[in-house]
Amino acid sequence: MASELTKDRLLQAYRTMRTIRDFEDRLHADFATGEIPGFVHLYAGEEASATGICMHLGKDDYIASTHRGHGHCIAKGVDVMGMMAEIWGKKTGTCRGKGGSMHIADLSLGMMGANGIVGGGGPLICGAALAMKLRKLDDVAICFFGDGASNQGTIFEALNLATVWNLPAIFVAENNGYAEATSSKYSVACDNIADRASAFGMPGVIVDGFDFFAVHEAAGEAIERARKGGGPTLLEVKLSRYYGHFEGDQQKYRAPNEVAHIKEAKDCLTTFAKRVTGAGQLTQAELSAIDAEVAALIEESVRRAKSDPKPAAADLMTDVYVSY
Amino acid sequence: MARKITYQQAINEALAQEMARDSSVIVMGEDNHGGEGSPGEQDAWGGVLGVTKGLYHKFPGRVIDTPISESGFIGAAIGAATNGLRPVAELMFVDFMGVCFDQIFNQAAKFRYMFGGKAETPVVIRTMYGAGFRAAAQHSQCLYSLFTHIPGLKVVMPATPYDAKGMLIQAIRDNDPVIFMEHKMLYTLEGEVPEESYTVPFGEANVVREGDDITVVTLGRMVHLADQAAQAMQKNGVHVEVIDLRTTSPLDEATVLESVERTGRLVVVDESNPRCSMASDIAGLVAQKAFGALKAPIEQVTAPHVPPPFSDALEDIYIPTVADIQGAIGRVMEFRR
Amino acid sequence: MSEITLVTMPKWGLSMEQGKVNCWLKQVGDAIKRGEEIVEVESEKIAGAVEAAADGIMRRQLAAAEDTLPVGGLLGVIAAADVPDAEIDAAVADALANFKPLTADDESSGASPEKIQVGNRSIRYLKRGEGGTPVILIHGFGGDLNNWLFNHEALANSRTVYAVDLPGHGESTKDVGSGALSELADALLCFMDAVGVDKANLVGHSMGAGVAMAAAVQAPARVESLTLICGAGLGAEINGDYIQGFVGAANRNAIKPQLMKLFGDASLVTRQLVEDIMKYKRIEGVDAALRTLSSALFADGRQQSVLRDQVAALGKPVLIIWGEADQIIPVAHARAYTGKAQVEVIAGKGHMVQMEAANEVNQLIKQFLS
Amino acid sequence: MSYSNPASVGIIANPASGRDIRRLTAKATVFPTIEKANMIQRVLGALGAFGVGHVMMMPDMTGIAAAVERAIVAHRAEAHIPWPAVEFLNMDISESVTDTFNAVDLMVARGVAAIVVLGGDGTHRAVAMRCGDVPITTLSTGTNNAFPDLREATTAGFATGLLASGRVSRAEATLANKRIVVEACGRCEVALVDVCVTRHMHIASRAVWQPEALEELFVAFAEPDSVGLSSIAGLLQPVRRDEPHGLRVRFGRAGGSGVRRFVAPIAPGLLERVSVAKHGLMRPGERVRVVSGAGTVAVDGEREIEFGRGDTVEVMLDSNGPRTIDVARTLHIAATRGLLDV
Repeated sequence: MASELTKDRLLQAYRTMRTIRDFEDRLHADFATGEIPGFVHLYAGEEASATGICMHLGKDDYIASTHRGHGHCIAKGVDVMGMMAEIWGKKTGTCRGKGGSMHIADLSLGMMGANGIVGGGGPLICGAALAMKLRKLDDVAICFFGDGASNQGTIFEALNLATVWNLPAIFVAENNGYAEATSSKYSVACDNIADRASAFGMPGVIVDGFDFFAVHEAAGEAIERARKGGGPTLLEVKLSRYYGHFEGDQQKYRAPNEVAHIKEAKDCLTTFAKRVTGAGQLTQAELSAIDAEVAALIEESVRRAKSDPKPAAADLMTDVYVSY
Repeated sequence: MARKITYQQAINEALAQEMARDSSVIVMGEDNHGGEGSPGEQDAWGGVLGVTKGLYHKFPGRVIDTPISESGFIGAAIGAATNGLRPVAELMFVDFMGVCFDQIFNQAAKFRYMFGGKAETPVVIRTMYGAGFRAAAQHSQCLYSLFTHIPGLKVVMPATPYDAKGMLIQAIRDNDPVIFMEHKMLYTLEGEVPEESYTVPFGEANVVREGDDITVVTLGRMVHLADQAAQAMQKNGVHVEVIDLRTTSPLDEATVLESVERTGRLVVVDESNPRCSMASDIAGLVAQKAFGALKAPIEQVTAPHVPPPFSDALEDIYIPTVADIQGAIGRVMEFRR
Repeated sequence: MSEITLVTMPKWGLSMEQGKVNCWLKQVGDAIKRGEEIVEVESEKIAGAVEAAADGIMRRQLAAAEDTLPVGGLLGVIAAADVPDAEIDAAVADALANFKPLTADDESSGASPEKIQVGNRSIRYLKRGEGGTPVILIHGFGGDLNNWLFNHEALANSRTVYAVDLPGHGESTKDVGSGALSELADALLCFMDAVGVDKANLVGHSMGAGVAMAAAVQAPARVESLTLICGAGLGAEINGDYIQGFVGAANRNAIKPQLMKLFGDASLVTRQLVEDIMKYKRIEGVDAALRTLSSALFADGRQQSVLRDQVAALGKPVLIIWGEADQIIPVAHARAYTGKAQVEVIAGKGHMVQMEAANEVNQLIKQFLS
Repeated sequence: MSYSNPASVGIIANPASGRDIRRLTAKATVFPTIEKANMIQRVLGALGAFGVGHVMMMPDMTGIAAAVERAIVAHRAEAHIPWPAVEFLNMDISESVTDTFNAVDLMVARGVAAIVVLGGDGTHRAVAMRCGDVPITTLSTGTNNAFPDLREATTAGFATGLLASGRVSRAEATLANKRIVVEACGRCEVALVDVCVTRHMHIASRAVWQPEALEELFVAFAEPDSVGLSSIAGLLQPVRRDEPHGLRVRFGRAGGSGVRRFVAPIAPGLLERVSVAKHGLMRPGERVRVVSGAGTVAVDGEREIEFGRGDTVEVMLDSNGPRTIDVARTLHIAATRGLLDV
């Protein structure tokens, strides 16, 4: 079986999902005060996807993310302190204050970057995967993209290349139902993004993105297959975002109780906790301990981000080229 | 003294030498070998004009043909460059940048800055440019100024076989994304090229001809036309300094400014369209930084602001000529306040 | 017609296809002695003077200053005073009518450099002429066989003359090993084995003179004579700034002031010469070779191998030629040789004296060898 | 011959079928939304040919209903044999199995003559739990099902039309089916094909494809030519759908004493070695208690119930499965009696 979920792994899964949730909830609150600059797109609600997938990955595996990238970063192991500082525009940030929320990256961890261009990551992931294949590594490269990006030509080109070159690449379509303010029911002609897989000669799978276990298992199979040289997979994860497209979006395009209903019925953290405690795998006390640790971590990250220095004027001119 | 080979052979040799030297160098593009998946011959083409011919058999598995899918494979080359390879991707005609520019200017060019200096993207995008092939509006443009506009890209356009080899080797070893522009009319140009490997540094213009009367700044194929014009002017006693920029990013401002400070006169020759061009850029640079030295208005010799036409009758007047350049030199020399 | 001598555009080096007349040094009507410089011409790479091939009067000048002529093109006519004008005009007409510019085929049929495997290295050399004990021309630090452009053909009219690219130079393999003179001398001796030369007259310039001396010390029986031009190995002093500047220069602007130190007349440093040096320096392995050589031979701005006493002890015939204005190795070294030697110092010329005063140097060497 | 105005027919097409992890772990087909909509159009054409005037259809949010709606407009424009009026049921959509339950409840309440089901074993199971004695026409969407027919929708619609129009009687056109009822942790589920106790701790992606996870298997019928878990039983001892009993299979460890090893197609294209310790008949009405550690119960190939150590799992076979239309027999009757003459 692809990857056994031992107690430690279950704790790790919960910690990751909780960290993402608290990170995003905190940004939501802080953004409202006007202190955080720029565009911020929050991942709250989708935690099971990033977590269930990235738990199969090591630092040499690559992921390409989206504008809604905080969850992928955290799940891939990017330092939370650095991320928070980056989003606050500080020199201590992951990208020294030059990237911001939409461009957090850490190539040393295989995190190719959140991406401000919808669908921008597909071709890049093909390249990372091509490098793995030519270098005879058993790493995999994962492209996270949304239902909006699923209609971009770059994604079609990348899906085609991945099969043509039989790449160790997984395309994870995180279908949260809305591309900005437009429903995927309108914009995705075939409704199920996974259906497009057959046209590109790869398996297409739909998985419940609220269910960590479902995502983890399906991703495990796809990743193992890719590592063995079995080729690419299109994994459609059906999920929902709790907050707007960006912070400040009032989400008037959604049904009045849509988000509340989803939170009530499907929330990935709640269902995960219920399942693992119900099955006797973890205790509520263990989960509560993680909750407390994560809360402290996020609090500390904000405290530091607020007090850390901004980049100096001279930093404007650096890091354009390796040498020029 | 050294052996003479063509511009095209020089590029092929640079690729072969770098691929032999460094196993992380790969070549990819549309029909870079040709015949992939077909019942016939492999390496059937070796590139649309045969520039990469022979590499396929020399370096098994490292010359990769791609679908006609520029966003996909140019992006893949960029992605591979972040993961240990040094891809040389071929964008067959620079005009095709329209279908993959995002991957070049929003991804490759930005990684290093956006990621706080932690990314290196050693990718080379080789691309063919320029008019003269009767290839019309979508296969004849120069477009280097569009790339030059983007911080994070290096943009180079060798004018000679010698520079083609040395600058391509430099481009492959360079750790930044490099747009390597090859003028299609230069492929058959012969010139002395050392057999050994060497690099020509970026940001160093080539003074093709020294002279103290007037400076002609040019690039790419126009270097040869400008030099012919200069040679002809010499008979009239006008000593023209011809500067081949070689790279537009980085730009060797010092050589241009030093020359104009000395000559006081400038003609810029650029095969591209005139608006927001290298011609206007160089003219602006000199007007700003060497204004005091100027004895006459700057002249620009460029294509007109129209797309490259098809008919030879039109294309021949679209492309700047030696006579155009001589005319401009003459006007600048004759200028009196 | 034997008393009519045509002066034509010379061919200095294989790549020269045309030359420009800089200025006439003799005017129509001037009496001229054989070997005298009569006109200064300039190729892309170098400027130099054309010497008279015969005694006589300058009867015609067919090219004016600033004119560019193909190689072989008629520059002027020298003839005795009593040759009628009509005969001279006929000769000119004949020459102009029958002139054919050199084609690529002619070039390839002429002497062209070859490469030979010597140990682990490929050594490039150019052989001209036939007969006698061969002469081997050995260039200096950072140079190559083209440094002998104005000498090679002149010296080869009656004997076999080789010009070589030392390891690390020209188109020879760039590996210089330890960089010691003895190692370069070894390579030279092995080259002689490879081309079947048992014994040779060695003509060395600068570092090449040091190599020649080291070869004589290592294998005295294989060296007939030594011609040392602005030679290394005769004393400790050397212009360390030049060496460092040459090695360190990464672009045209940095190398040019260094190259200007090589000539008495700095205007001889043409754009093309600078470009050629930069092309050489960009070749893979050259930088490492130059650094190895400079630290092995010229560490701290001092010559590390002074061989003059050892060479003096051999008692070989030695000719020492120096440019009086040499800024690289002090002209005082010319007189510092402790053995018996013919010493010639040429006024106004610099380190590249064999180029700047080619005719004079050629005459000295020819006389010395005969 | 004249017939009374035919009753309505229901159509349930499961939007989720044909996309689960078996696309990845096996060689199961992706079954596209558009093809489901195409199948429905073929059914509508056949029903229309028999004068069925009204069809109730379950709505969905993945585009099946939308595609059918578009097709209806296009068909009307072409206007040859009319299709039945299609009513999309007015109901909330939860994008879960609840939608199927609600739709079937509405169809049954409004007296449909039959329900055409497009889906896999799981869809048919869900319909069977609510359809009572309304007969169902089974259509497999995909390659990995044991219960529904893998057949062309046109002929299935044909047979359904013959039944709905009264040309062939319910007694002649339909068959009874067995089922297995499973109770565990206070939950009760119904299987049409098989119930499998597995060692998987979590429901996760539902499908079962790893032979080492199998503990015990109960099947209502066992066809050696089927695919899925029931094929294991079929290859041990075939049991027809019309036989009263089922089969029980206990898995063992490879190399254990008396353990049989053989290859079975447990998913499309997935031929795995299975190790069977023993097997025996399962009598109707007999309650069987499974003793096991923690794990999950898979019903018709999908993990549905997680149970812990000490929880009990009980299964029982009965003959209260749904009535299904026998397409081959119905059309055979129609042919031999000339029911298709116009």
